[in-house]
Amino acid sequence: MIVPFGHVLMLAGMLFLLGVFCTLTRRNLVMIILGVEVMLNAAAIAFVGAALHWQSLEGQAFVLFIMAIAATEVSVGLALIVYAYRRSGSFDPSSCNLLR
Amino acid sequence: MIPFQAEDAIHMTVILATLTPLVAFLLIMLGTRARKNLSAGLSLGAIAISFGCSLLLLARLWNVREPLEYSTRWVALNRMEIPFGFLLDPVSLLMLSIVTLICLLVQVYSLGYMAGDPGFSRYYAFMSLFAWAMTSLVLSSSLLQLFIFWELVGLSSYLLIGFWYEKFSATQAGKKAFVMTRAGDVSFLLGLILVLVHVGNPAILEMNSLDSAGLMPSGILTFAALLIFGGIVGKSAQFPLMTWLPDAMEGPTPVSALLHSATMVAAGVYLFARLFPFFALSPTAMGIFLFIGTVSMILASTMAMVARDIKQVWAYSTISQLGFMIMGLAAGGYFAGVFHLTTHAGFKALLFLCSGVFIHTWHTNDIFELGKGGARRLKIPVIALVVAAGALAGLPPFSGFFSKEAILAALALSSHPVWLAAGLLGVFLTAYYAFRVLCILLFPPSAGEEPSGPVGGLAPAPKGSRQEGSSRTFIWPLIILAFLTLLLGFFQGPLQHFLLGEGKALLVDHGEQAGWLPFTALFLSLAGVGLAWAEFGRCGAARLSFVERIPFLRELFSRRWYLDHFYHFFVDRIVDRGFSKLFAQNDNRVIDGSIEAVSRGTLEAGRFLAFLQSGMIQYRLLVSFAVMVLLSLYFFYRDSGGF
Amino acid sequence: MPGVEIKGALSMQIEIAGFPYLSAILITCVTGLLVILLLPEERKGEIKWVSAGFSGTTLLLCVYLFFAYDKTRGGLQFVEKVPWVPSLGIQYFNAVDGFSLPNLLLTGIVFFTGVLTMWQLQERVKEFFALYFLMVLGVFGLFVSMDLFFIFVWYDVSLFPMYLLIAVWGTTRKEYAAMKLTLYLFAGSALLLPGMIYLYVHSGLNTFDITALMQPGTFTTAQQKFAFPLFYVGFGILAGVWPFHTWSPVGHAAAPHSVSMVHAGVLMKIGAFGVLRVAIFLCPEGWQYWSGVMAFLAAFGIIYGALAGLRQTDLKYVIGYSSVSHMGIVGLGLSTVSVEGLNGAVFQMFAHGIMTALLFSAVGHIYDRTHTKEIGELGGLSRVMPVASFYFILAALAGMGIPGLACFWGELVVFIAAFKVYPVRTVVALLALVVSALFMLRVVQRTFYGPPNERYAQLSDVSFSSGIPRMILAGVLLLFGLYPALLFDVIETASIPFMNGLPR
Amino acid sequence: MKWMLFGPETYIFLVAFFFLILSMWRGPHSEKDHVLALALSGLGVVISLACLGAEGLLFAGAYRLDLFSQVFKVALSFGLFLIVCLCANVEEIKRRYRLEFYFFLFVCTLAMMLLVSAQHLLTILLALELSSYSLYILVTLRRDEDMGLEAGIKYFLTGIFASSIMIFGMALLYGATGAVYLQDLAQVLPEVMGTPAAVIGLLLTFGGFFFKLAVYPFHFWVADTYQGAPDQVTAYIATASKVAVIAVVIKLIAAVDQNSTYLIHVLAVLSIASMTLGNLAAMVQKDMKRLLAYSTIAHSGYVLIGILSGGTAGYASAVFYALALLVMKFTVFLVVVVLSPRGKNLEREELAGLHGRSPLLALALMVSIFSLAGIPPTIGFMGKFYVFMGAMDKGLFVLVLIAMINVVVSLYYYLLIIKAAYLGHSWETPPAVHLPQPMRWLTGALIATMMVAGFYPTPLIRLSEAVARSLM
Repeated sequence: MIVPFGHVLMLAGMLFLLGVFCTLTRRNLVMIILGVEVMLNAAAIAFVGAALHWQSLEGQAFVLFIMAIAATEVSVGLALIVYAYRRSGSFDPSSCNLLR
Repeated sequence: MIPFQAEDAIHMTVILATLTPLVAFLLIMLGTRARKNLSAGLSLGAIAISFGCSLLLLARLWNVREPLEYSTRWVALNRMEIPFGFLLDPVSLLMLSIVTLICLLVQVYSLGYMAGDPGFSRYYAFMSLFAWAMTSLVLSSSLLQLFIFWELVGLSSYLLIGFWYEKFSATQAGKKAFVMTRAGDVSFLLGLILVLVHVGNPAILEMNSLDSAGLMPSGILTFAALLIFGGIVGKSAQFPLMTWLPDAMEGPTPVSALLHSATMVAAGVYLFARLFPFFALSPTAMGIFLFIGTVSMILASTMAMVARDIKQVWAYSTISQLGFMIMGLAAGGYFAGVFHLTTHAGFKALLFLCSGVFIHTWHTNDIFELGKGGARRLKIPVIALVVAAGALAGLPPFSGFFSKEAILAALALSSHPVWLAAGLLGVFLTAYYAFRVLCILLFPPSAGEEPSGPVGGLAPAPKGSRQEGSSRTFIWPLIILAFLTLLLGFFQGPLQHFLLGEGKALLVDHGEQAGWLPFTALFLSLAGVGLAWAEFGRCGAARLSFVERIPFLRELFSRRWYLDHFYHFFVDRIVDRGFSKLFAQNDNRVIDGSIEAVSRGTLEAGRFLAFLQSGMIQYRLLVSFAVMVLLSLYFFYRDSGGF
Repeated sequence: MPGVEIKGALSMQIEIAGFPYLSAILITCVTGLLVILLLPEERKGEIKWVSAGFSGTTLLLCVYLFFAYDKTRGGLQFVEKVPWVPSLGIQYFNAVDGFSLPNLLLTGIVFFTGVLTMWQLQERVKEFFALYFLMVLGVFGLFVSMDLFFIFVWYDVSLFPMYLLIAVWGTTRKEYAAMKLTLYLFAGSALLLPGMIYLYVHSGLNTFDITALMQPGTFTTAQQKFAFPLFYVGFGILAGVWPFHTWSPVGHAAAPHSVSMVHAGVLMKIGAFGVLRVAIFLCPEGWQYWSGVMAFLAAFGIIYGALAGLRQTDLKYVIGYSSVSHMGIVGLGLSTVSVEGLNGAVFQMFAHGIMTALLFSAVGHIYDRTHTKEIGELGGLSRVMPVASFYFILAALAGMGIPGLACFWGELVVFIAAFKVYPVRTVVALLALVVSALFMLRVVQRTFYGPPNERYAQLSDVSFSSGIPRMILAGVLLLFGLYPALLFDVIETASIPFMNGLPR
Repeated sequence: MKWMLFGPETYIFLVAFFFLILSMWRGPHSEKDHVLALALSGLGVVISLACLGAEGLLFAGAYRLDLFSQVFKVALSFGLFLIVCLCANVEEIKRRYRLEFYFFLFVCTLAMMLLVSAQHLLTILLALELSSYSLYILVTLRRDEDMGLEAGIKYFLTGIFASSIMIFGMALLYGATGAVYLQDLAQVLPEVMGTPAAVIGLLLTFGGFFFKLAVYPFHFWVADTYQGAPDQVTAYIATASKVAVIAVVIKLIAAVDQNSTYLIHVLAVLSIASMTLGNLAAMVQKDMKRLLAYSTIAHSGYVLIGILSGGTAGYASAVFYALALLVMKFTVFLVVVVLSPRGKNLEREELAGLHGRSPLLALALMVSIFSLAGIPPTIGFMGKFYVFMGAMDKGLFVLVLIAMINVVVSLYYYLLIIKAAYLGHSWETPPAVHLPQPMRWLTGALIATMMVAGFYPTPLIRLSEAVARSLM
């Protein structure tokens, strides 16, 4: 393996933190979902690296399923958000304040 | 100890003597409250049987020297056994006879006095309860048993003082009497426990057998004696627990005659006599008793000098005479004390019963008004009153003279002449206030001569009530008691023989009596009588006592030396508004307050947390993430040796 | 690890000697409860008769047990042992000894008289008696159980119906009082449960059987010193130990009469009994270690309760504070570490239970008629209802410790025992006798004496039938006051062997 | 033959599929659908019971059948059945979605069943996601769209955030150990327990489950979702879904727990935080479902105590607690569902006068509430007791003490509910509640179960122990 596993993890970790940052700071429902997508991708990178590290295919399988999950997430999430946008006319997460 | 044997005739007699009043009490309470005559009959019958039995016992055991003790196990605890039994010895037999006799006479007297009262049956029930408790107290064989009946006597006293429960002052007086004697009783109980802890079984004979000195260190013994004496102080209304007795006069007059002069209050002195050898083990304690007796006697006499209420005068006089007895006993005059107890029971009951006749007739307690009302027209009561007052003042040939002489003789032998001087002063004061009352009653001022009497004299009593006043149930007890008062003094010799036996002189050798003493005492008595006559009796007298001319003393005496003020202050300010308020508020503010604070705080915390929960989505995600990060950091922290 | 295998050679088999009387008591309660639940709400009369019948049956069983107990043999009798949850070492283990027997009798008496006291109830009768039975079921269970787990279960069973009983049928500030009382008492159980499991785990015996756990050497001294306060405070809250007593006046004042009767009469005994059965039995060394503190709290509680009661204006508050004071006497007895102390304490539990039940029963009658408990509004009741007044005064006299009534003996024996060990604390406690006399008499004077109040002039006195519960209680009070040996002999069968078995 | 082992899952899958087809085939028919769902879910219980004894490994060891999984499958199908019992009249879901509602309910149950048997990280992940997504949609189905939507969005966002954290954690775990099967993990982990990657991976992996379990700090969705979701869905989340998650957390921790004090500390902290927060916040709630949501958080904390105690006893206690929760939570929700005013949430004060309107429901509420509060002799008490025993065995005295204090705090709001039901007098007395006869029997049976199992828990404890042993 050319790239050491540690470096892959580092990359994944940074990407993960970026995703978290996006999720936590952007006041937009779509961007939150995007941030989560980035986090998922970070996990996928880590899986790929680990799969290489351990020389097993299970990590790769994980990546495939993560992609599927991400797709589901976007479809369900966007459906919800679009629905919400139609009702409230905003993507602002702070408009979700009915329940307390 | 002799175990119970059913065939023992004496024993059966004792049981009969004590238990019949209880049976009467229970029967009246349970069944015959509605039927007054039956109730009174039951009660009278019971006490008559009791009296008969006690006479029988007295006769049977007149010459028996060894005390008889019967007892049975009542409660047995691991290391403590509480026996129940009777102790028959001269003192208890004598006391038993006095108690039953006066009980009987007073109950007969009450037939007339209480007639028509709605609580007639209840009255006789309580009287029976008292008779039972008192006789059992007298015959108790152990100190614990004595304490139990001591309390019951207090209870019946409470019930009888507050007999007219709709009258505020009566209930107040009952409460006061109970609580003040209770204070003494707690001290008694403590002393009892102290004895119990050290000696084990507080049988009276064992306590008296002088072995206790070996079992208890002398300091503890003195302490125990003092604590037990506390009970005596409470019950016999000695200084400083004396003020309940005058208030107790709120009860019906026969009750005052029976409980609060002749018998119940004398129980304190009786206890002293009962445990005389035990107390005598501690000279220090005896010295203190002497002091307290003296103080009580003087204080009460001074109070009696200014009182206007006839029953109050006799109440103070009771305190003073009880103090006198205690002086005698504490000075070592065992016989003198008991003898005075006996004579005092007779003449004091007589005084009260006579006063009762006046009160019943004129419905007032004020001596001036009674005098104006014409008290002297009631011949027999007046004669009896004179006899009794003479006895009280210590004039021969009445019984009081002999017993007082005995006590003074004992005092003369005590360590310091000051006690004798105090005793003599007491004699003077007693004679003065006794005859002050007599003079006021017998020689009312003629019209227009009244300087300080109450405004608006009393209308002369209607004929009917006067008729009632001299009815037979009133008269016979008076006559019997008057004769007793006349004669009892001459039985000093036999009594002394009975009580002390031969060669069993207790501490005081009566042979060395100073010759001048009787004459001095008699002179002082006569001086007191003379002074009273001069101030209240003779024609044109000012009807103002020498004490009343000094405002300070008058105030001091008539306010009972401010003792009540002190108690009032104590109860009201320190107990009620002090500790009680403090504790009640502590409950409300501190304990409940802190609990309230905790619960309120919890609730507020919940509100705050719930508020935090409703934040925007991203804040929540941030918290989730941050906590996970912190938990991960904890791993590194821990790993680096933090834990 | 608990639950894996059974350690030790403890017998885990059914062991029932003769007819299971103790279970019979419990089953009677349960049956009564079910029957009441099945009766329709409208048939109030039947519900009351059913309650009286079942509670009367339990009373008879208790009386039978009291006299059938073999005093010469002593120890645990009427043993019923059935494995319940074997893997956790829980047994259904019922037995009585000299400590529980008086309490059992007390519960029977108060239970029955309590039902009779509530005869006038019209509102939600069915629910009331159902909850009442449930509460008493817990009390009975606790007194007969010898299994730590079941003791806890019964403890809570007896407590939680209290909430509704007070909150629904109560009077003064009832909802506040109910909540306060329930939380207070369950806070106690929050200490009990950890303590209980702590002992279970550290015994290594895998059993909750008290007889097994109390064997000397089961717990180290340090463990006992640690566990004792948990139980003492946990149960002590229910026993009204100062300073955890403030639920008691509030709760008693708010509760309906018969609940007050059971509560002050029996439930507070549960607390004291729990201290005895659990804390003292299982942690005797902890007991000896902490006894000084116990004595202090008890003595202070005695005088404190009496003094604080002096200022109360509500009849039931007064009784509540007097209960605090009297339960302090029980605590003082327990703190002496002596046979006499235990004797006196258990006797006082019994006596106080009867006395306070009588007080509440009498107050209940008065409240039913006058609809007030404020002392200031009452007065002169003696004229209107002499019999009701008589019972109250009798109970008040018992509370003051008048000889001839049962409380005297408890107090006397406790004070004697305590004086030997803690003279100063006992003297302080003894002063309370004066204060309690003062405040009891004050209440009697203001409520019953004085000129009769016209407002109450036409009120009826206790009729014979409604006087029955009070008659029973007064009779018991007198019986044990005149012949205390009846009770002391039973208690001694437990206290002497127990103290002899203690390591000194 | 092996397919028989897969019986319950296959059956539930077929039923779900059937409902999918049905939803396309014809429009909804409320009553018929309900009876159908009731019958089918009832049959599901029977089939799960029939497969109780199944044991074996499926799909190359990714799927394991043992007593543990089968008992939980029974519990799940039973939970499903109970929930379907409540669906006689799902007012809060539009008529046209009713069939989809059943479809998602069955799919979710299927996912849960897969979850309790899954042995491979990937299987676990997939099962978890499947159940989550079904729930996201179920929550949003509410007729009151604002509420349902908001609940759905909040649930969804928290969920995907937690699951992405979990996936990243799995990646780290996989990176550190190279193992994806739980049994392999159990073998490899002790060696690498000291490395940050493994530990943090583990922690993050648990994050996803904590989200499902509603443990602090992933509890934020609970209150809003419970409040916003249709009552039946809330009941489902609170009962069946919780049971499955508890099972999987037990399984995971049993696999990886090598007596690591770090893990115990973390779990203890989370447990204390959950109970305290849940109980404190519940005290001030007015909405019944929101109140129950906070109480759920607290209960998750109690369950964690059992799980972190470890050992057969600890896991057995957690299993017991899960089963107890199923019954008692369901009973409360039964009352809530029956009493909920049309289209609105039930307020605590609206319980007023319940004892008069329906004594049976009031009794059910009281017993279940006391059970939740942990007062003997109810099943809830036994659960707490059992859990505490395990913790004390580990020497966690302080934890037990804190938990008990929490119990007292929780008593406050539980008593308020009872007070409302038994004391409150509403101004206009609502009519008596009409309860169909079968529901009466169900309610009675639930009450009896809670009481009897609380007083004589031995069979249930035996079962829990057997379940826990099969796990080890």
